[in-house]
Amino acid sequence: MAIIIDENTRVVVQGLTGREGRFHALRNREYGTKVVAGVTPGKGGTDVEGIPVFDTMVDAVEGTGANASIIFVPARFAGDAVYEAADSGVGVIVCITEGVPAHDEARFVNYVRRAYPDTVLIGPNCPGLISPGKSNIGIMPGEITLPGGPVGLVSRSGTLTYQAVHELTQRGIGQTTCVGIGGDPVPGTGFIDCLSRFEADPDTRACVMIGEIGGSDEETAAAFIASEMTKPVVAYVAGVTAPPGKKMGHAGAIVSGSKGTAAAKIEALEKAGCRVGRNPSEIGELMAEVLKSI
Amino acid sequence: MAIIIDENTRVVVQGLTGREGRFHALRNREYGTKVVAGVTPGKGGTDVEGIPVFDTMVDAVEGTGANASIIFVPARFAGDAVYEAADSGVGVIVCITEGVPAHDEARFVNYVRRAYPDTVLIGPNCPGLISPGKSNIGIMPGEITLPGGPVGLVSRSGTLTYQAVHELTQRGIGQTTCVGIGGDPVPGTGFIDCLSRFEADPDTRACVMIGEIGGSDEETAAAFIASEMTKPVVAYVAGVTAPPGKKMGHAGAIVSGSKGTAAAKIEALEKAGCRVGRNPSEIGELMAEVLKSI
Amino acid sequence: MDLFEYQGKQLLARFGVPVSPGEAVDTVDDAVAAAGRLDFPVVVKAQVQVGGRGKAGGIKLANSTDEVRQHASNILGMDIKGHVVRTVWIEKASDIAEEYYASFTLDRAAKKHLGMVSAKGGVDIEQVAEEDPAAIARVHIDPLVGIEDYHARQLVFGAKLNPTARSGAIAVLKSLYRAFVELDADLVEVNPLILRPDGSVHALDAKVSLDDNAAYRHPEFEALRNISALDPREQAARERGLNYIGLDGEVGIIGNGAGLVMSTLDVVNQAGGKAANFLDVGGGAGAKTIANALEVITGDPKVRSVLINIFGGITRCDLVAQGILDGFSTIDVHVPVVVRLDGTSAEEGRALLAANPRDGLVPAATMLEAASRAVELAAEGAGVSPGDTSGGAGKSSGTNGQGA
Amino acid sequence: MDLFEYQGKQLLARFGVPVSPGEAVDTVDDAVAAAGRLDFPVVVKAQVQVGGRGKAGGIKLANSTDEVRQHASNILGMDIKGHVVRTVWIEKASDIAEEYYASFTLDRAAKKHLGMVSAKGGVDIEQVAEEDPAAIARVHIDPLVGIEDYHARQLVFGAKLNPTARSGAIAVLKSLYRAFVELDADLVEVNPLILRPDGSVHALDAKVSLDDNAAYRHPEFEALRNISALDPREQAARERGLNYIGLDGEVGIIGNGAGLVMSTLDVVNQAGGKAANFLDVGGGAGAKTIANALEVITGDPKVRSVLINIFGGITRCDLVAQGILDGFSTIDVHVPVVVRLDGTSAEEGRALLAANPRDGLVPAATMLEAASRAVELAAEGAGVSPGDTSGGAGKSSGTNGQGA
Repeated sequence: MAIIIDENTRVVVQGLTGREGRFHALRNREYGTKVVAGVTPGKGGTDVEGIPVFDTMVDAVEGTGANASIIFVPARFAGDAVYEAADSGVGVIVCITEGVPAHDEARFVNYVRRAYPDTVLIGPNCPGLISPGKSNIGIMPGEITLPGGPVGLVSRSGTLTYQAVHELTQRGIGQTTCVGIGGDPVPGTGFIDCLSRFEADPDTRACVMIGEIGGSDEETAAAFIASEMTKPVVAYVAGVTAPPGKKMGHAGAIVSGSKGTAAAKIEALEKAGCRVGRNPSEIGELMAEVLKSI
Repeated sequence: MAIIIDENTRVVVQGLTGREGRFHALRNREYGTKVVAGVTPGKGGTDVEGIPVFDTMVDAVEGTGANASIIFVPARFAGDAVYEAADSGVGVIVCITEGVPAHDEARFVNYVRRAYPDTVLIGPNCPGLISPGKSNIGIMPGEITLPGGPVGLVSRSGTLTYQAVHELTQRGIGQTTCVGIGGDPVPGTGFIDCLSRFEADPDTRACVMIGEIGGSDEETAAAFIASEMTKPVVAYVAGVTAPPGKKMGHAGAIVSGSKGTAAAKIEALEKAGCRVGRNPSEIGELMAEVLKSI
Repeated sequence: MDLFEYQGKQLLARFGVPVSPGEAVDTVDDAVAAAGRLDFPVVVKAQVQVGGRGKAGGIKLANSTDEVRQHASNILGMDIKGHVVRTVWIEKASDIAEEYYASFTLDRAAKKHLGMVSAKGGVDIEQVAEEDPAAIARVHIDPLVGIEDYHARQLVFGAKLNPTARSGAIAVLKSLYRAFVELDADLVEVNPLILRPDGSVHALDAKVSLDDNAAYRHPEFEALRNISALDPREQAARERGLNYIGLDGEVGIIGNGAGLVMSTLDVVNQAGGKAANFLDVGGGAGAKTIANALEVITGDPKVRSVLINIFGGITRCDLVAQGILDGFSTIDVHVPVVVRLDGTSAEEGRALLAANPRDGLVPAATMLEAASRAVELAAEGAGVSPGDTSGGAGKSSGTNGQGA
Repeated sequence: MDLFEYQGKQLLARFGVPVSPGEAVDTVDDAVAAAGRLDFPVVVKAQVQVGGRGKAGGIKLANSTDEVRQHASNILGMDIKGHVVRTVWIEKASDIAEEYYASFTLDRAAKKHLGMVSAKGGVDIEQVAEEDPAAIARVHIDPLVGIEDYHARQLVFGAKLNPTARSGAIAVLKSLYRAFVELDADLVEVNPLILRPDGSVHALDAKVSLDDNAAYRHPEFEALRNISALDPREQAARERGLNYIGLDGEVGIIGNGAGLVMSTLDVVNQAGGKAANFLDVGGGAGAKTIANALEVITGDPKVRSVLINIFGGITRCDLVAQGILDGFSTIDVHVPVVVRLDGTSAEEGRALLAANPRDGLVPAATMLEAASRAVELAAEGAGVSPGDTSGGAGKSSGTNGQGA
């Protein structure tokens, strides 16, 4: 099993006819993902390498039975695309787009959570997610993953996620699902959403959680791990040497007050019983140890 | 038993120090309602006939353990009062205020439904509700009701509700709860919300539903009655002779298209198996017959 | 509050909805002068708040000053379904390639805003809704979110508008929605919304209905209120702050609460009579309000009897009784007044009336009895028996027998 | 983007937040002239984006032209915690009865807007938060609903502000919130918000941080960007569209993705070195971007070695390799460059580098090996061994041994 997406996931690509949308949609399809439709207003009726294009999400969902969407539209149209996806009834929305204004994000994330409590919004500003061997929705390189579990991975970072997956795969440790939740101020899906799904997933035996400086999501997740998780969690937090108070590319990565430093996060996670790696390589090493012990 | 409110309901009065708020709060308290607090910004620390006044709803709820509120503030402040009540955590909000702009109403009703799915908002522009012998929250004359059931009553109209309750009481038929949902375009609570609660309430054996021209709420309720209600429903619809397309005081009472006429509503209710009275008196007569037959 | 086309267009234009230049005028001379400032051809359009103006001859194209004069003379003063035309709107004529329909209103059932667009515009949209519902694209908009581009796209693509019209229609829809929300409108409707040969999208008509409850935050509403269009009885009632609608019957009605008043109308009808009006004194009416109501009702020459039906909640029946007595003292009450009081302070009210009998003041114990008596008295006043009143639906029914 | 006090105040004033009249000036003469236009007493305030200006002597009251001249001379050019004062704000002085704190920001955990008010203003609010958290009233605002009066009331009553200040503070809070939302601000903060003896409430300072992601819909943002305040390296990077932050070390860093770059900084630190910068080329960087990044990094005189750490996702490693080779061809790469490529097209990229060897171009197989090599090479360039670099945290650690 896997969480959120699997072989039954049928994806619409919002912005399929754009450069990035087309590139990643075809790459996802090549991986085995069921990419069933695209949406580009005004291009309904055409196709991209056999993928039919519709004018609206409603048409795409009606026409193809899609149950997920991935968004590649420019930042100024991302909010519109998320609302459209949510209202079309798909259960999973993956918003890759980066640079979305935080106020827009705060609005549409609250809208989706409230109006469609069962819909999973991942991102914005995220690499997407992959259930190895089943479905890859996003921009992660599928070839670095290893199907079959037993590790579920959740990460606020993009390329650091690849690095971590790579470390696992190189040691022969497979993954159930790897979720890049993105580092924006108001991610649609957080650590806890994913950890609780991993906890409930019978094929996931252990988790990797990758955080970074800024906010207090790692601390909150640590509290959840301590009280709710029976499965072991290996963690890593980037930004130990980042200068405080400077933005490091992610809007989210601002050290705020006493919480938010990498040191505080590592401490909280260790207190919650996590093994915390000092660098990405140690994620793989620690996970290998953990798996031997359970 | 009763629905929505009972002897454990503890009410805050928003706008207690105003003329209407004071009059009805004292009247409700005299009836036996637990009126535990009032809210008037800037008058915190004072009291109205022994009812303590607070500056904010949060203070009132913290200070008195209130779990319901009734709103008597002027129309332009009603939205603010509803949001404040909802955020304060009370589970029942009764908004008596009439003249609330429809666009405000549409926003706060959606907010309460989404953000607090378990909170019951009654009104605006409604007479409130009464569980005879237990609690009276609103402006209904408690003395016309008869405690002990077995009838649950729900009505879009104000004084017509009194008339209907009066007809029941005069025939010795008691009520579990009488809810005046109000005739505004976007009522917080509708017929179906109340009917489904009556269906689940063991002490309610039959229902009275009072509708009027405009909208399609009666038709939708008829479909619900046909498919979900096991308890008999006696109905009445006002406005058979109302000229089509004219506003009859209630913003809601606009005949719109083929639906919305009293004739269409009566037909739908009769098809759904309801006995429909031709005038308020017949509500009492029909209910007496119905109760004999079950 | 329903606006005239010209008022609606001027409001919509503020929000960026493209409308034609024009002028609203009340006289033929002003119509000719306005046409001269606009360039021919122009359209002369009757300003009445009722559909079917075109079929009734209330919309005419004019290619010359003579034609403007001729059409304006015909249309001003014209009676369209009971509405007398007092104003015409002279507008620059538009070339029309296609006609669409567009509107925003509130969907009570869904508790959301509802946008509707159809490629079948320029006709009776209710007929389209019945005969070909699929021809109307509908989209719900969450009032807390407001319109996003995709809502407009879904309407435009869903209605299969001409691709040429798409971007123009999307822009108009966004402006129209903004007007709907910011004006606190119950309805904004453009029918027809036209595609012009040059590809632009343009509002050729406008129906805007404003929410009176929001008037306090729109000082501009007051100027839009067209007092002259009101029934003189409605005008008198408005001046006294009463919620009144004039009807055609002979039994004047005063009640508290819209539902109870509507029900009273129905019961009067069942008793073989016909109501002269709807008058809701609202909650908490005092003596002064009741006396005012009595004054407005008895001022209506068609009224042969008055039925006062009060069920007290906030309203105190003793104050109502006092108001009735005050009315009898200060105004000429020349028709019988049947009074039914129940609820808050009813006993005190009834006692007050009993202690102060007046000619023509008839107490009644129940709503049905009151209706029967009022219908009987109206018929007596008119010199006919209840069953004969032309307004009655012929259902004099058994309710008559239920009187005290 | 963080604004200076004077920029923030001017923006907040647009939304109705009351601020004192004032002028921003760059020279002592202009300061004197501005004070002359304002009326004494005035306050001379250093414009730097760092707290603790007052304690550092950057805020002074002046009662005369002489005093303005003296204070402006002292403050202009002053170094406050590494920030050189280039601008002073001359403002009419205010009488202060009480000092409060007010702000709006986004609470990431709650996914809502957070308003905070304290009666303990004018001091370090983070200290108040730690020592007396109850002294800060907090209220969450749903972003889809926005501020309602009760939010403001809850803040004002919750913080137990002086009753005299209530209505003024409520008005300021509503304006401040509107500014927060309409400006697309990450933060609006007024500390102190003052109560004046006349009962009015007034913003005596302003900290506004704008969301760069929203710049596309705020053309005015560009004018507020203070280029001169930037590190010259950051300026060069900005001109090339690179996400760069200057640091103090000797190992230049280029990576893709903020998380990976931060992790690279950490690993360099663990290897006993210190990063000279943070540079994220972002997703999908092509050869040109990589060459540009190399140019910016090697232009930094402190840099002794460069570490390029790429894990390809959207980014293709073959294009990165090409960009590195292009950089070596077009610019003077005078320091060793360690390159680690993994992910999309990594084999092609590595092959390309292997086929085109360059002096000082050092391939590495893993991130840890790359970090160790870069630290070693930087130390060699500086003539010291890794353990000696003063910047290193002394943790040269076992990671060195993990190299290829």
